[in-house]
Amino acid sequence: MESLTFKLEVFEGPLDLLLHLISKNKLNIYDIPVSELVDQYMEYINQMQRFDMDIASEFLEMAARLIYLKTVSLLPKHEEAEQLKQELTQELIEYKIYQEAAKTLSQSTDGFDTFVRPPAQIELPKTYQLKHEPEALVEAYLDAVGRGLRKLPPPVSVFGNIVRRKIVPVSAKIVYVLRKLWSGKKKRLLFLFEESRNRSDIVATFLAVLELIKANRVEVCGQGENAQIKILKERA
Amino acid sequence: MNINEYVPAFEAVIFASGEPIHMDKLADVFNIDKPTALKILKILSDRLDDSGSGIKLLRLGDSFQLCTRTEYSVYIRNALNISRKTPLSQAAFEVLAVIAYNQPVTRAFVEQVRGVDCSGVISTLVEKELIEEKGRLDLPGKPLLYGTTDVFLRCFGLSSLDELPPLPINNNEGIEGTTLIEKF
Amino acid sequence: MNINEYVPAFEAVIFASGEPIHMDKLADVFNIDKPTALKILKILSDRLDDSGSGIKLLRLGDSFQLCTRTEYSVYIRNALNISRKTPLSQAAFEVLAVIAYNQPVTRAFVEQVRGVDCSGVISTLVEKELIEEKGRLDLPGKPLLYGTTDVFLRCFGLSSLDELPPLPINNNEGIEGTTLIEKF
Repeated sequence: MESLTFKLEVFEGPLDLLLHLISKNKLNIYDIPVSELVDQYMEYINQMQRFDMDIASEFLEMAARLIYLKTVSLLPKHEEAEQLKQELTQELIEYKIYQEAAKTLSQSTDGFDTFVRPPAQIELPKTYQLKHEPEALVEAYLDAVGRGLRKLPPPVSVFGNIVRRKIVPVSAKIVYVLRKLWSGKKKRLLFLFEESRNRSDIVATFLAVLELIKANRVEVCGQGENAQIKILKERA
Repeated sequence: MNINEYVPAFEAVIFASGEPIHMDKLADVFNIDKPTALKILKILSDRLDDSGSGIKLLRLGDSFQLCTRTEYSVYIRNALNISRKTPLSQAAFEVLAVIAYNQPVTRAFVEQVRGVDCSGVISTLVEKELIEEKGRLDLPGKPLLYGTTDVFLRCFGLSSLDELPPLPINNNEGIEGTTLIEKF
Repeated sequence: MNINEYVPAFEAVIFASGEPIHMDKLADVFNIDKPTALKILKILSDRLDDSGSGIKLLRLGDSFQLCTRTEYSVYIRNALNISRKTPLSQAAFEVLAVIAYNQPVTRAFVEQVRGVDCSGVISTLVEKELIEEKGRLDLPGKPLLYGTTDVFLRCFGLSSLDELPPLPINNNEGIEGTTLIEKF
């Protein structure tokens, strides 16, 4: 195969790279010669590796996809290959359309050369004056949480099975923690673990603390070994 | 009140508002109908153009805003110490194009078209006020929807989204001599 | 450049500045002497007065600012007040809900829940007096804590936070937890 001579350009993503290879080698985008394209794509990925560049996972995903496509293309009956190739073609064409639209857009800015002025400073009460049903809050809350859910720590119930297999029930530890803190004085967080005999004991105590924090029964502040815990009686 | 008497009043309100102000609001404040409001806005716009003002009236959809003429941007940047905005990256223009032509869209849609993660670019565009949240899609996870803003229209010299140049789908130049339209 | 050509450029700079801008600064930006700058400012002021503009040039000491003419202040008040009557955006509702149910919370918490930057929305909510600062968290960086206000309670017809409608997640944690997991 003819070796690639282009300088290692940076591409927006695998589709950008593929389009580059297609136009550079004057390939027909509607009937991509799969094995040629795959070889060139892999060559580029290898070069990226050689230059120690961080390869975004998307590039590797595409590599896997291309190799699979190349493999099924070698099979005697390759309807699947046709299907996959068509999908890829569609994606490439769609992306190409937006790339061109982006180019047009970039040429049509006013260069961000118009300026506006901030609103006049008029003494007006900005206090919100409309009324809403409180239920609107619940809906909004669920919408908000739905979005970020994957980033939040998993709900405690996820740990249900893990904990059940252990000997120490979390509920017992909740009582234990509350009792230890009942005096209302701030205690070191580690203090709660001093009596722990084994790992499951520690885990259960820790889960109990998490549960209590969630229920607003205790407050933990500070960090590391100096973290402190305190019971919140007024909310209890 | 004679129609011409409204013109300076409109100008004052639009000036004070700073942000784009909707035609309906103007009609409402002055207790006039929309065609009349539009007529007044036209007179105001013409007067600003003809009197050699450094300011012009911008139409953004059905909203109106006063802004400076581009030819004075150098002086304004100089006086206000605004450095020339770094032009948007290619990635940003691509994301902007996908959003502009398909809005409202989710991040997932944009990422599907581009084949790469776009979260960073999207937050930059939100920060630059070129796009904004437009509610959520009623699907599991309720993904956020994004659309372009008035600032987008202003920065690209558009009065409304209808003025976006058509997508280059039936562009004869096509790819490798084939017109794209044939394939769709 | 002819002296008259400076006029719209001056107007544009003073317009974009918003705040009063000093004569020296103007002279500096345009690289002209102060008497000339003053002459230009005089021409601009006269033109605004004579062309029946709703805007006038205000002199404050040696600084200049564009502002609306007092006779239109009623309309301006009206117009800007209407904008106070626009309901909260979806984003604002969500941020408000997250704060209401978890207060006092930091901005970082809200952003983690929503997965997007919320600084703009939070300052809007503070401005509308629906939330307020409630001290700082004892963590590195001492992040601000936010909580809801009396205006918030009034807005949702609550007499205290105890009356917040319960979240389904608290009612039946186990079941809700399972359904949430199944979604993914």
